[in-house]
Amino acid sequence: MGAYFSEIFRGLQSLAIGLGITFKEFFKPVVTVPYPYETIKMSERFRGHIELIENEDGTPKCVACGMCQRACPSGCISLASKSVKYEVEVKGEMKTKKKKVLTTYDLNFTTCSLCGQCVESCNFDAITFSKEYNLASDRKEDFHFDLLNRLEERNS
Amino acid sequence: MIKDTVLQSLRGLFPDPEPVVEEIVTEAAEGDEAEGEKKKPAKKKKEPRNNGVIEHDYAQYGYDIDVQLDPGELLAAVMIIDKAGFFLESVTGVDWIKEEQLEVVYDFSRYDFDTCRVVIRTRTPRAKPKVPTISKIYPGANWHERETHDFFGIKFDGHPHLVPLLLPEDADFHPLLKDFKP
Amino acid sequence: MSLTILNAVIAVVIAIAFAALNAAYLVWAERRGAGRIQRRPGPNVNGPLGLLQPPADGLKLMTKQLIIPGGADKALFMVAPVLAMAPAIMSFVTIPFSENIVARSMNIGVLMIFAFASLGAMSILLAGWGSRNKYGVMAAVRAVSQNISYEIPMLITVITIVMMTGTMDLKELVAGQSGGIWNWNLVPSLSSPLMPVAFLIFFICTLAETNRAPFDLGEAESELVAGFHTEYGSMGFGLFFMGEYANIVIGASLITILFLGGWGCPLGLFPGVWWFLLKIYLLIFSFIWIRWTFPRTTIYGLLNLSWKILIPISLFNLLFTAGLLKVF
Amino acid sequence: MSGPIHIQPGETFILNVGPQHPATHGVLRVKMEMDGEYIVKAETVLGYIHRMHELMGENRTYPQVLPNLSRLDYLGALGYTHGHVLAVERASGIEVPERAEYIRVITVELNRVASHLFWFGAFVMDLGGFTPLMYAIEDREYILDMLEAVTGSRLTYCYYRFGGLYNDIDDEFIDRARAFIPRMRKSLKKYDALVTGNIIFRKRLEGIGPISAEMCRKYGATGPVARGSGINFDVRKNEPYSVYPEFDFDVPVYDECDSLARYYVRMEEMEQSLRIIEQGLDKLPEGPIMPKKKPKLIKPPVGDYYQAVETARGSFGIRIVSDGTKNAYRFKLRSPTYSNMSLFDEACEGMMIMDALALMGSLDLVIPEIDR
Repeated sequence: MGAYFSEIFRGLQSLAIGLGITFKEFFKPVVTVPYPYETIKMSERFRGHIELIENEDGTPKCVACGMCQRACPSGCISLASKSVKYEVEVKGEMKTKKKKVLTTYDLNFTTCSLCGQCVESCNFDAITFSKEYNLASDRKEDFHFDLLNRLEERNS
Repeated sequence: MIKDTVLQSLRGLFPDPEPVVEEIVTEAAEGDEAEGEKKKPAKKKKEPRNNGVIEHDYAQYGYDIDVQLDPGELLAAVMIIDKAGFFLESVTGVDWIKEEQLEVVYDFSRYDFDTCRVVIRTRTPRAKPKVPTISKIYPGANWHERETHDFFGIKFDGHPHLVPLLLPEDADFHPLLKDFKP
Repeated sequence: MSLTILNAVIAVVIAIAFAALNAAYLVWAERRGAGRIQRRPGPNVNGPLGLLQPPADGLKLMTKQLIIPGGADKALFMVAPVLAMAPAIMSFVTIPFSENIVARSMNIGVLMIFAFASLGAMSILLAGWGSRNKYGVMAAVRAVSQNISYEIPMLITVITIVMMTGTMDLKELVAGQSGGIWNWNLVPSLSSPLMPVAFLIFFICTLAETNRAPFDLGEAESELVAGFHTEYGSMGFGLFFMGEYANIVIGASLITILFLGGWGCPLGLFPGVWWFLLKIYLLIFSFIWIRWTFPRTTIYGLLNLSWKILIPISLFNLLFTAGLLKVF
Repeated sequence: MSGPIHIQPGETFILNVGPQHPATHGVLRVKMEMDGEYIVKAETVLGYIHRMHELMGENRTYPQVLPNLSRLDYLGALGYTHGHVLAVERASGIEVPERAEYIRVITVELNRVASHLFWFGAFVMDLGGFTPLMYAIEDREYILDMLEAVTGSRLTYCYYRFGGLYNDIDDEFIDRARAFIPRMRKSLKKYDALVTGNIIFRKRLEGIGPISAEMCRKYGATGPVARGSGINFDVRKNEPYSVYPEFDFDVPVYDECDSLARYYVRMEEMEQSLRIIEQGLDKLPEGPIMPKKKPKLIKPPVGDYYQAVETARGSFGIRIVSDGTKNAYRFKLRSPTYSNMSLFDEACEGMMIMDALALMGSLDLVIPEIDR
């Protein structure tokens, strides 16, 4: 009989403790961010989708070596290049040299897993992560990024 | 040490211990090289590794005892393992397509601090893969064997419910076979 | 004659309006309250403080298609939500909000409310059975056994009070407690020393009768998906929802009338409807507070609580009070 | 509560719990044969989120598989990637700098706390209490923010590299981690008062869902499930890997075998993890985070390698059969919940559905990790 009542009493006591805790929480300030009206700043190392980095003259740093393409586990990077002849002055002479120029750099963001292997594999520091995170669309095509285009848009 | 007792009782499974023991000595001495030959017979020898017990260096391979035996002796070996108080880690397969064989690998480990990881392997012809089930001894092997059946098409003789587990119910393909084309 | 009918119609319309308004805004209050307890704001986008959320929800529910699952018993399926809402509204008719604000005063008001309240179990049973869903049937069976076993201690407690006061008229029950907090039934007196226990029992039973957490076994989201209203969408679901909240208001009103002195002020000053509303909303807040604090009980734990704890104690209380009444 | 069952022939019905059910936390399906509220027989049906990570592991080079591992278990991802890098390092004999290993341990333990926190919330939500989940998520958010600042992502980390780390931690991380420990201890006290002491909660778990030690062994259950059944097994202690031998921590073991014991184990594990983090921050050596000479291409020598680690859910094993090329010949993932879940069919027989779902919650399921 004593155990019966002590169990009831202890049970009620434990319930009261729980109620006390939620009551205290009731008066504490909210911790959420009202998302569309306020956003939080992404941390410095946040890995968004990739973005090309430009030289001082606005052209992409990328030399189209294709390392990122090979490193990508999901095969979402495709790039193309053409070789361009250009002249440089070496020891007072004009010499014609060839170099690869990036013509397209497509990122298929639908299959990208944001692992960052591409950025790591790049030996020329030509790609970086963007800080964009609220990307939403109901069309698949919106996530086929033409990074070269984006770079131009950023510069203009 | 549980390792020694298990080693002893597992060695007892092989009726003709002399050549096996010899091979163990040579293989253990040669280390990596021998392991290489055994695993990749395409390079030098065409024959797969002989049946027998090998003691391994835990630090290098992650397990202590490596047993290869015929499917017929599997249940006896698992019985020994069960008596010694091991638990079943996993069952899986490896497709050795060049040797026309499928290997079933059983991992066992222990709960106490007398650490000993045992790997039991058995090989079965690729054309008609069939090994006895151990789900009578370890009920937990039920799912693992079903999964191995899914991926490799190995028939587990006596398994109570050998239907696809991870693959769709009507799957008739075995994705982890090396000649699988999606 | 026609005037009485008109009176009755007006009373019912007011009752419906009060019930619907309360139901709608209690949902808002519940969500805001839950939000605060969980340290988030709750609905706050539509209108100031999110006050336009309930009309928006209602509009959404009304514009949705009512889907009747194949193989369901159509008649039962359609009638169940109505049965959830109608008795709740009917009960409002007899509840006195203050000395003058009462739609129809009856001398057996307590009986009438309990008669209507027991219909609530019926609607759950019909909904679960009629929707031809295994989860629904399981939930319905649970809810009915729960409602039956909690009606017993509840009624025993009410009998104790009726015995003490000698009336079944809700108005007279309140009148008997007027004058201040020391006159309330909640406060133990010489002839009824166990009244706080009776209050606690009645409170728990109200929670269980209204299917509120921690006794929401009829819904039991993590076990039975949504319980008896799994198959309901659109306004069918809306009616269940409103019925639930209307029942909560009735439960809170009953507690107020039976134990907390109705429209009387704790100090005996300015009695009136405001005191009544204050009391019921405080009680409703505590319902919300409890819901968002505790996990759900099990069905056997629930029945054990009723049959092994609440019924014996309330029976003892009844006999004890009867004895004391005889002595004093 | 398991009760006597008198099944009338033809009186049972099949209840499909899942694949879309609030209690299964994902796309798990349990086909239950029910007699009223009692379960007569249960059969778990898997594969709804099967992605064949093992085949991906064979088709991709070793570094390319790195992001896959964190997709196994999205709650405790770092533990799984840790297992992977350790396995490949063991196979190809890469030495890891001490600082990297310490940071790995700190982040793994942080992730373990985050995983257990989420489990705690979800488990109480299984039992019908919603609010503790929100409190748990608030604390977990702190960890995720911290890990995001150092790894760059919130759930599916790709932080460890063969031989070291992706990038070093900074002082800000250390400060935040130090601030986190007392905060978390305070929160744990709050959870204790709010949930552990609660009579409804205890009544629902005490003596419910017994899993005996022998059953654990037969099914290969590991992690908190085994430790709740009185088995003192923790890979961190039994087969020490990484720098765990240098830490002083206890392994909580409870003998009650019921759901409450499993709850206690996880709650205490959080405290132990905090201890490890504390020690790790104190002992954190200076130095590089990548080895000086790291092979450019990872090609482990021919062989069959196994590595077990203790993740938040139990012993995770990874077997790499290498044929000396840059792709693995066989890439086997032994996921702990797979074994833990396999005993559910037997354990829940004769239980009421609400208790069975409480038992399921106490197993700490992450479905992508079962299905792989």
